[in-house]
Amino acid sequence: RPARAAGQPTLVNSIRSLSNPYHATWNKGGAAFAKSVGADYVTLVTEGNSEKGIADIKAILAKTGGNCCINVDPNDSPDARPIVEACKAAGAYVVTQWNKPADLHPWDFNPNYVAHISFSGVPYGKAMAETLFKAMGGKGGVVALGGIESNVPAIERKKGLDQALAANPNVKLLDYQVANWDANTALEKTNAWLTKFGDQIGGIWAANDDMALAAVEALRAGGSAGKVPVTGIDGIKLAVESILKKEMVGTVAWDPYWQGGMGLSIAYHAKTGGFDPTTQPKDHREFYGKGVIITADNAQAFYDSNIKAEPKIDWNDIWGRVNGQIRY
Amino acid sequence: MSASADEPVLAMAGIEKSFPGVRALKHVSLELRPGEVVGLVGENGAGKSTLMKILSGVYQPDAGEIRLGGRATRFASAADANRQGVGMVFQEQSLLLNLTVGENIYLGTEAQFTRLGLVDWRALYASATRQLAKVQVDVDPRTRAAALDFATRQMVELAKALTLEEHASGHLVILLDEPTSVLERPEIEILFQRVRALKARASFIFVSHRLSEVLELSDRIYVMKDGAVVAELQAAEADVKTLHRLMVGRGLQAEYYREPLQKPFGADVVLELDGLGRGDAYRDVSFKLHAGEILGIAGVLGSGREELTRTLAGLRPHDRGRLIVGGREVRLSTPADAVDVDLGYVPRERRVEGLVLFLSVAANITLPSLKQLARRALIDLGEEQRLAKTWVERLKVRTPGVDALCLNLSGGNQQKVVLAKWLNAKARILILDHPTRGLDVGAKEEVYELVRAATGEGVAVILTSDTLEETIGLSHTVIVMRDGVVTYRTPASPGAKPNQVDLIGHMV
Amino acid sequence: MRAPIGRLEFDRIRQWMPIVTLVLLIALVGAFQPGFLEPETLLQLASDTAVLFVLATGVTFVIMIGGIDLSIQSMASLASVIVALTVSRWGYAAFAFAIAAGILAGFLSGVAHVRLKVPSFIATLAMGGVLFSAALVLSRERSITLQTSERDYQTWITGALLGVPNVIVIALVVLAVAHTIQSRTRFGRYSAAIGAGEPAAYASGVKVDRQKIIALVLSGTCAALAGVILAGRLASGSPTLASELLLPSIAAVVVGGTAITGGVGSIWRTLIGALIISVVRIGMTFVGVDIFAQNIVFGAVLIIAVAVTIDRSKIPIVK
Amino acid sequence: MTTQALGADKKARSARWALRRRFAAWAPVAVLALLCVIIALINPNFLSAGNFVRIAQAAMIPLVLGLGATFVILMGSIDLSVEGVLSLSAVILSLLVLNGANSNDFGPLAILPVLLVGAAVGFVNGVVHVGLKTPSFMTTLGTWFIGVGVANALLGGTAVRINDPFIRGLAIERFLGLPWGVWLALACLAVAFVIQNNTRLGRYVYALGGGEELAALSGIPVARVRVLTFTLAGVFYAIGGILAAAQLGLGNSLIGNGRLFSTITAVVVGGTALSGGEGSVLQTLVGVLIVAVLNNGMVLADVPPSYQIGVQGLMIIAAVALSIDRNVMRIVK
Ligand SMILES: Nc1ncnc2c1ncn2[C@@H]1O[C@H](COP(=O)(O)OP(=O)(O)OP(=O)(O)O)[C@@H](O)[C@H]1O
Ligand SMILES: Nc1ncnc2c1ncn2[C@@H]1O[C@H](COP(=O)(O)OP(=O)(O)OP(=O)(O)O)[C@@H](O)[C@H]1O
Ligand SMILES: [Mg+2]
Ligand SMILES: [Mg+2]
Repeated sequence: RPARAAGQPTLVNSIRSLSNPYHATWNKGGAAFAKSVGADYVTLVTEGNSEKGIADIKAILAKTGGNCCINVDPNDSPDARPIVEACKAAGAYVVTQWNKPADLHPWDFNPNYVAHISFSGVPYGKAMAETLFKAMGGKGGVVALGGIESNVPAIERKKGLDQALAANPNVKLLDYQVANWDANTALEKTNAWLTKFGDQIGGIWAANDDMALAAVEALRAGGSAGKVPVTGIDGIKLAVESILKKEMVGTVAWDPYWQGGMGLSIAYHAKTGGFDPTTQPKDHREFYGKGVIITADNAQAFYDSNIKAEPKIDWNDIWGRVNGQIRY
Repeated sequence: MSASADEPVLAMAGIEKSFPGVRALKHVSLELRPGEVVGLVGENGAGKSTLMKILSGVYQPDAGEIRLGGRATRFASAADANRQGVGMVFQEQSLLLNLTVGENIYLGTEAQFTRLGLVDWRALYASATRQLAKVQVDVDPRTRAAALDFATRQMVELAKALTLEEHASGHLVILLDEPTSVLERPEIEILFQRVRALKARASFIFVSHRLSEVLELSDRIYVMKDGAVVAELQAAEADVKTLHRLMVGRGLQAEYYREPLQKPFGADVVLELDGLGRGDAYRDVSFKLHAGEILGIAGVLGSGREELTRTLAGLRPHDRGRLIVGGREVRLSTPADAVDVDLGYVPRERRVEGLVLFLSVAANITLPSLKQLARRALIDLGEEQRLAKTWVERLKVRTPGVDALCLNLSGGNQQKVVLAKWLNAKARILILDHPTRGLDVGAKEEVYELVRAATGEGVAVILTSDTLEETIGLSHTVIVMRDGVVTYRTPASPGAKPNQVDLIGHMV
Repeated sequence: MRAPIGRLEFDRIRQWMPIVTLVLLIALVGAFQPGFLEPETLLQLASDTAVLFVLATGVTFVIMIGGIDLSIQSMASLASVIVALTVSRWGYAAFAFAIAAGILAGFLSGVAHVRLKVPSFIATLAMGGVLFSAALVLSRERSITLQTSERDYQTWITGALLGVPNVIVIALVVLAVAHTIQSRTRFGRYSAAIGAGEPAAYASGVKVDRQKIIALVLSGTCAALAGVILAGRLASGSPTLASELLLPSIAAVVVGGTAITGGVGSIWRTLIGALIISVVRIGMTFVGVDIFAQNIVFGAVLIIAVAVTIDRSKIPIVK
Repeated sequence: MTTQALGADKKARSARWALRRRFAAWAPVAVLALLCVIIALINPNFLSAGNFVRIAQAAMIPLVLGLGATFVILMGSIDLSVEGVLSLSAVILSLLVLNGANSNDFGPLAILPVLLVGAAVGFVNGVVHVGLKTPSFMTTLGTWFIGVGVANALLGGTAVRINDPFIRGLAIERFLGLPWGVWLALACLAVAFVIQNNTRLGRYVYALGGGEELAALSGIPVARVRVLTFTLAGVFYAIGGILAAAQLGLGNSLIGNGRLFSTITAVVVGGTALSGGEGSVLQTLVGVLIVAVLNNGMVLADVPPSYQIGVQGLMIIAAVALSIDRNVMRIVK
């Protein structure tokens, strides 16, 4: 198929990899939206390699002659700039999520850089911490598993945790370890903790679900799964199931399905004249999305509506989940 | 296979073998009768090893027929040849140094000791001990091969070949490719005894550059030249001179060691050892070496002469006494230090320490003296080629070209490249560690000539050699070592050469 | 026994296999997507290969000598951090600092390798860890984006020279210099000798230890340069900026036909190797290979490519 | 006369060698002990029984992977397909046993096909490497990508929870205080040890590592040995995959992440030479323990996260530097 100058734009999702549940769901959302408008859909993966991610996007731009809408979760915040610049140069429309430099703004690249969506880690990191402390009865020691140190979300979520700790003097942070978002590492760290702190550990806070689930397994091997509360973030299937099994007490669902589809939808509508980005208020160009806090109370409901069934999302309700402008 | 006296055990007809750029064997035919020892002689590169390797299944012939016990056959692999009763002792050391002696002896034939897939090591080592006893080598088969000296390794290889006796039935063919080149006389005796003793069960092909040995052991002798068999004669009717003429194409010079060319050496001392010692290897060794002098060191294994040469090469620094090169006291803790003071080392282990086999001839020749070729930090490749070519010409190295890998040169030609390397580096002192090992008589003469020429220009030489004869013939001065100390020292100028017997007296 | 025509001819043909492979691959992708063959696409591809190539060049020196350098990716990241931290205050000197760090790191792992006799695999793996920690601490675990003013210092990387992106020019300079070092200097010759037969090289008076250190220093330098380029292209520095670049770099070297066991290889082979890797990767995006199939195709093509490119006549035994 | 002289001399030499080698073999153990002492001094909890169990748990997977890798490395080759095979087998296992994604429930039977898959990948490694004469480095790098790719395609990126009691039991149920997984790993060690010391394959692996041409001259079926060894390694990786799946209770194509370098590191730290011919599976056990203890101690000793990787690196250098015998390892690459 030759690169088409006009006609339906190609819809592109650029994500870290398809081997983690979070981005796999993201990809499903993207495919669903593309289907709803009958456009070609392409997935690009960075495999954690910034150079590759950017090169792939440039390749797509070249291939489609710029006639495409790109929804990208940059591998690392620096990547956003060259990506946006490339899209601007090629006349493609781009939406970024999660990572971007603070001084890179959509309105500086009108109209191509349509919007940046993020989820403030702070309030949700805090919310999870509080859920955890509640489950612990407001006192005791906690250990925390962090994500890759230079990642913005990792930093923000940790910040949220710290705030919650400040607010709950009876809860003590025994130790904070970096497990790179990775289950194997998390398992090792948790094991070491069980040695070091034994039953001082009243709860485990993890910056994402993969690490949280690993922590649960470490506990299980020690026979204390379900006794020590654990929280994660991301809202992947297994985490929600664990909440139902009372082995985890909370997680936050960003709804990657929505992220994957809506990011494209925003770019798509901007390109096809659905709305004019240049006239949009700043809180439509750089905004926080809504995350769903999942605890034992709403876990079942969320499971049935979002995981068992294909989520129903109105792709035209573009600003439905705007949750305030991003503050740096 | 039952073999009547006249019917050959092994017959090869019209064997052809070519390697990229080389026709190594040209229509070679050869016969081996029951209980016979056939000598095979020829210049370096004549094709002896190639022929042996074809017989032992390592190479496949391009053309020709091999008949074993009258039946046409082919050796698909070394293992296959082994099964059919053909065993070989390879020219280059072929023990695996990271395995034990016993493991080496039965490598590839452990099947006989394997029950339910598990190797019965006790049994294996037991019979390994028996094999070693055969060649009268007194080492524990559980020793790692790396711990053995060359001669012992060679004997182990022989023991390995002799295992055929045990597991192959019928009449055997055993190929010996220069098995004696690293052996001292006493060990050679043992080897020859074994061979004679085995004649009832096996026939041998014996390759060597020591013509006297060939005459001594063989019944019949084939002479090869440039990949073809040029003569076949009864050992009884042959002598060194005839063999030599057939091999080289010209007569053997009366003055083998070029003694007339031996000039009296200069007065100035280039190297002085003063009470030198290292560990329990050797102690208070003292001597002076003068410009143009050839100093031969005689001594049996363990006499310390090997370690001493390694010290002078910078591989085993001394820990006692003084070592003075060109007036400066030095400690050679790496070969680089030795090269810096113009010492050149021609090692025994040619293929390991002598040459980078996977580098071109030219690159090897210029390796130690690359500095001279560097113009503004860049190597002058044109000059390098020119140099390499002149050396290849001068030393008559048989090679497809100076860009060919040393890997593919025959043993003798490789040695010439090593010599070229140091002559090109303008070494003032040459440490010749068994320099003519594996060289054919022709090549040997050329080497002697080169050494003489070098000494004529004031290069001093320290020589340890395979044969006393050579040591005596070549040296101005001979010192004898035993158990780490110098036991005897004698001048060896032309006419006044010492005789072997009294040297041996001081060796053992 | 002269007249080596046969062999030399054959060698001459084999020499060209890597390039042939590369051209075939490009043609293949072009056949599916003519757009791929347009000059700007190819220029783009070339500039996206620059960093990979520079990294791979460094490793080539180490692999030639029979070792390996696993610290390059951390070194590159650290370099980017150093640039990002210092460029505002020191301007162009920042790049010098980064390169200096590369040289130092290479030297240290070199010394650890030869003096402590620790395998280069371990020495550089460990050095990689140290460098990564350093990057984390220096950057306070954040990725540092360059301000507009600071970005002006990067134009020598981001700019273009008569339509050719500067990164390509830089890469070509690296190619020229590295190739000269490798094929014309004593170090180059010594490293080949050590890689092909260390004992003989050693016994011929080659200062083995020194060559090994030089090789690692060169590798560190290239890694640092790669980091500098990355910092320019991504207008920032981050302790994870170069992550996932290690294996592709080594793969580039091997796909080019350099023996992982050392002794045989060259820089231009590495260049071809790096290009082959980029072409396959980008090519798959262009052709639109299903995302789930991409890893599989990539793996298969790598194997086939190396099967064609390595020159077995010079490689002892393929291990 | 002379022969006796020789004999004596040789006896002395070989005695020296034996000593030296024995030392070389034990040095890593000494290092390990030293490491334990240091950590115990910093944090006595290290010595708690519970912690030994956890170290055992942490070590079981690296050990099994290391065993496979050891054989390949002894042979002088390298195998990068660890993560590929591990992920693939974990994923396949998770899909065959009682799981959260489909209705399969083959229980323990599922292990067989998984092992076969591991063997198959290893076999392909060997055959391609030998057949196409491609360096093992590249061949296995390729199969690594392919393995992960297939695992990915099978699951479409999702993670599958494993509910099979038998599999989960490997990580949870205990016998004599240790999880069954640890016993399985030890069983693998025993098997590997026997293969290494008491079978022809084991000897041939060393022979190839010591010098391939020479091995061929002795009539060793080089190609077959290579293929067999890679196949064997594949099986060990598959077992590693089963244990990983059991430990995390799920199958996912990321499950192999980071396993390759930790595996090779453990092997090399144990003192097995990447150039081949020198080393053993027991040394790998020591290497694995050194690394596991290091990771464990890192946390117990309150090393700040950002410094951990660096400190670990330095410790590993120290460990190897202390345990390498410079005289045996003249040439170090
Ligand atoms: N593997 C090989 N590849 C290419 N050429 C080879 C190879 N092996 C031997 N040759 C060439 O074949 C010829 C015969 O070599 P061969 O080793 O048989 O000679 P030789 O009689 O054994 O010499 P020497 O007495 O020095 O051992 C030589 O010219 C050598 O260069
Ligand atoms: N016998 C040998 N064969 C091959 N290479 C060797 C040998 N001995 C040493 N080398 C190489 O040379 C390098 C230096 O050798 P060696 O360790 O003997 O010198 P050094 O200890 O570095 O210097 P010094 O002995 O003066 O302190 C080593 O890295 C090793 O690779
Ligand atoms: Mg020969
Ligand atoms: Mg030393």
